[in-house]
Amino acid sequence: MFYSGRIGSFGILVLICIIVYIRLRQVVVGKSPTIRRLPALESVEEAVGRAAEMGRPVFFNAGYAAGGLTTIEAPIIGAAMSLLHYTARLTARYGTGITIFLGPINMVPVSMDVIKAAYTIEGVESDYRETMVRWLSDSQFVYTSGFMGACQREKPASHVMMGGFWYESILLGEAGRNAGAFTVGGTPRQGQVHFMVAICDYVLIGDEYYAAAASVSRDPEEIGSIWGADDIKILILGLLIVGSILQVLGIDWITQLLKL
Amino acid sequence: MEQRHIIYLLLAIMIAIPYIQPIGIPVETSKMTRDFYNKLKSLPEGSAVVLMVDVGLGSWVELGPATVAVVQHLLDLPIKLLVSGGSAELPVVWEYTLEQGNIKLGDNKYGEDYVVLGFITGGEPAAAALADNLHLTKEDQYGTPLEEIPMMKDLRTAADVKVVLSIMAGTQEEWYLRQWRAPYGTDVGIIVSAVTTALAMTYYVSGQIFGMVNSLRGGAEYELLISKPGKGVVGTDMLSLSHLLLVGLLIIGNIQLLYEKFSGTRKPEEKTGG
Amino acid sequence: MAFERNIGPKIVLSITIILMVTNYYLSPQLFQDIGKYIKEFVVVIAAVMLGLGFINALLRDIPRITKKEPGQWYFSLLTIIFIFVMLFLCAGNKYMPGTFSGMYSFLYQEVYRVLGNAIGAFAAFFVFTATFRAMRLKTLEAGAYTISHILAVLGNAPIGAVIWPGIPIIADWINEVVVSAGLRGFIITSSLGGVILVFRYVIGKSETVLGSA
Amino acid sequence: MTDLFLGLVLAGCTLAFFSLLYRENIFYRSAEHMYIGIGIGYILFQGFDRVIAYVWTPVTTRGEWIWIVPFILGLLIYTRYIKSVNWMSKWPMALIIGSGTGLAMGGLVATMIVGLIVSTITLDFRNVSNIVFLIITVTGIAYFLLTREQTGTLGYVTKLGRFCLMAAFGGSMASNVNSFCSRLGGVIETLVTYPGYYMTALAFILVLADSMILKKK
Repeated sequence: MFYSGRIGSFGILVLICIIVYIRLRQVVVGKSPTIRRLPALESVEEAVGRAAEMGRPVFFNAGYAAGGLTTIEAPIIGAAMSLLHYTARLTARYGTGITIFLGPINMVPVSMDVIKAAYTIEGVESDYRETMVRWLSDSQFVYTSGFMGACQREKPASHVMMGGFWYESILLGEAGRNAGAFTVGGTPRQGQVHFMVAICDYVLIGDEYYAAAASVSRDPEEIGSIWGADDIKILILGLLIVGSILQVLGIDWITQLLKL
Repeated sequence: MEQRHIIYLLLAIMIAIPYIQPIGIPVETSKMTRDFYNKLKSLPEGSAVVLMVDVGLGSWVELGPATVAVVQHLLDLPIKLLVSGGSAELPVVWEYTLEQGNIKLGDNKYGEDYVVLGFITGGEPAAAALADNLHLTKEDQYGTPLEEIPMMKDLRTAADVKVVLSIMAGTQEEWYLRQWRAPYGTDVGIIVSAVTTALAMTYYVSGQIFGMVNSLRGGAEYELLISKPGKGVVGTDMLSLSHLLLVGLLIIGNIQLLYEKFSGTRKPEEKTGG
Repeated sequence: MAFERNIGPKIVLSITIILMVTNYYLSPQLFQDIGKYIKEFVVVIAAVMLGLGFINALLRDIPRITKKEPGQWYFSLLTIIFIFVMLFLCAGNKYMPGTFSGMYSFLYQEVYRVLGNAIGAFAAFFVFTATFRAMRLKTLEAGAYTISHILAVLGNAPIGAVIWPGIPIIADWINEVVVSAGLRGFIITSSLGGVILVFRYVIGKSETVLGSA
Repeated sequence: MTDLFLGLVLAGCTLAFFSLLYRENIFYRSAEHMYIGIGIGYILFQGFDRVIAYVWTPVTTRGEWIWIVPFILGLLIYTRYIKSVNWMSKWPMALIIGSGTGLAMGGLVATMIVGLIVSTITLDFRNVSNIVFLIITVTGIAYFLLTREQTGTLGYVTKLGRFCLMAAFGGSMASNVNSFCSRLGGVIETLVTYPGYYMTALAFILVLADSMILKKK
């Protein structure tokens, strides 16, 4: 029935789902965890406020993400869409307008719906423009060159970079900085986070990115998933420490269990 | 003339020097390149190797020398080579490899020793679909149906393939670990852009990947392994000069910081990463 | 009305995810075939969707041309022209090989390639200015960030071994231990975040990506 | 003749993009808009070509009618421009999002969580480096605990975790610098050798002239 070598990870997957589901239910009935402060998430409002003061646009990037929603980067884009929704609601409230630059084509319809929904919820659906979503091409470098030119021409006041960046993170980020943009970033991708730390004024690294997306998503009880994630991290820490000690003592039933 | 313009100019000059006048700083061969080379050399006769081109021409500059060296090595070995890939620019990259690298085909015949399948878009699902069915594209890059190609007769799924190689600049190695090595046991080797070497290193260190040719430097090493020096070797001089410049800039930047701290003329605090 | 607009798509999303997970974990041929068909269906849908981008590009550039937006309309015209030139040349290259193949190889294999290389090369310029600005020994963490970067950079180039034979050894140790271990903790937790987000989609919390206005 | 002409045109295109390093100008803007046009045109044709290869050929030659289903699902996405039925576009989008996220849910747990835990536990801890490896991994994970205040002992652990993460970022960034410089090297090679250096000289003259004119203003 099962592929050999994957039963262990299927067990872990089910365990993750159970723990998260319990925590979600707890939040629905009123108990809620205290989430550590995420300065980068709070600075998004500061970025949009700065754009309103200076009367210049807000640019948003979700990255090339290896081709978008059909790839394993889909969860990263799902979270990016929550953060786009949060940013779009702020720009609707402050009236600065927002422009998201896109590579992968399958992100175009989702981005349009997300921004339109944000503007509708804020009651200014008339301000929504289809051209707020700029698709440049599925090719990573064409998308990058279009953004770099737009940065120099339109001089954005703020640049929010949240998503699955690949080679282009340094290009998009530095192009924004050269145009004087206040840059807030975030990515769970280990290949690009070191650039975001160098470029951005505030950055969400790793799981902070998913936690930020959960805390601003449209279903308020999704905060419970951060709580569940912490429980699983403690479980993983236990597995690592106990597993290593047992391994040194020659007892390896933990690894056998995981490798089942 | 802002500070950044000065840095751009300095970098351009330091990189241009070796191309005008090569210096010849010595290059050692790293373990991961030798592992890659030895694995291919040790393949039994007639075993099938799939070369996946997962980068476009944009990466040719960095991965070209390594690609040319590996393809020349594969064609010299008595193996069956299948070329496919996730990049829409596969046909162009393949012609470029043969043309720019002036690859010697020797007695390799198309359709018997090597074949170029069409590219497959769609990321990991497509790589998985190709593993399940090597005849996924139904016809090769030049339009001839795969059924008529002699070497494709007994090559049905990834189980018939000994080694899959990926020329990559992202995290494609995980596609092949998950969709080729896990289910079918095909060994995975990669020609990788230095951008993603650190990530792929975890899989090489844990033994899931048998070898890695790491960008231009790896290309220079592989050229020396098959004793056919080319663009890779010149490139490593350029790496030395540009990296020396970067370290110099970082040191100057921090001396500037210490000078400001002690002479009390500190600029307003710049927010660093949160 | 809420079913077609909101609940239906969410159910399709949940079921697709569950089927893809079964395709990964369960070996019976049924689950493999379902997974195979989903994967190949998505490849076709992704191809059919490309026209949407065409409309998005036209919606952006055509008004700029018709309204003669100063300083921009002739550039937008340039884009539209090259879209059709490229479409025509690609069709010619595939279906009528030989006609205009010189123009196709010039535009795609030379100009498009060279422009891609140029954008790729920007990264070197930008990484130099970004690290020069960011890598200052202001805090303990910034110090770790800077020192390990300098050592690893020197280790990556042959010059490192020339300066001091110890550098490549330290650089390799940094790469194999510090980078691998640091990123391992990072990968495990961020992958966990991704899996939990997908679980929220399975139980229907996909309001943002599929929710109606 | 054509090699000289081709070399000059290609060097011109490269310098048109590099001119953005100086400032945004007409050369960059025209190269950019041409590049976007070529990019969109090429990708659109690839989409058309894929539809022919994956739908039209199998249906007409082998009668596999199944491929009509994804074709129609793909067309549904265009309904988002028709107000009354734009909800139809959500159904194929659900399938697309589901395929990627479903793939991630399977793959991530097996290789990126369990796989990495197992390969960390089974390290040979007689070697000191592997003990340091475990400590860095554990403190790195501890740093990402988000619902507990980082004070007391957890404070020290997360501080060490953050320190190691930043060291790891510094180290992994170095391999990127290596790759970027390699790419720039290949491009600059075309600008400092025949026939590219003619265009490079021309570009420098233009930049000097332009900066003098701007200084006068």
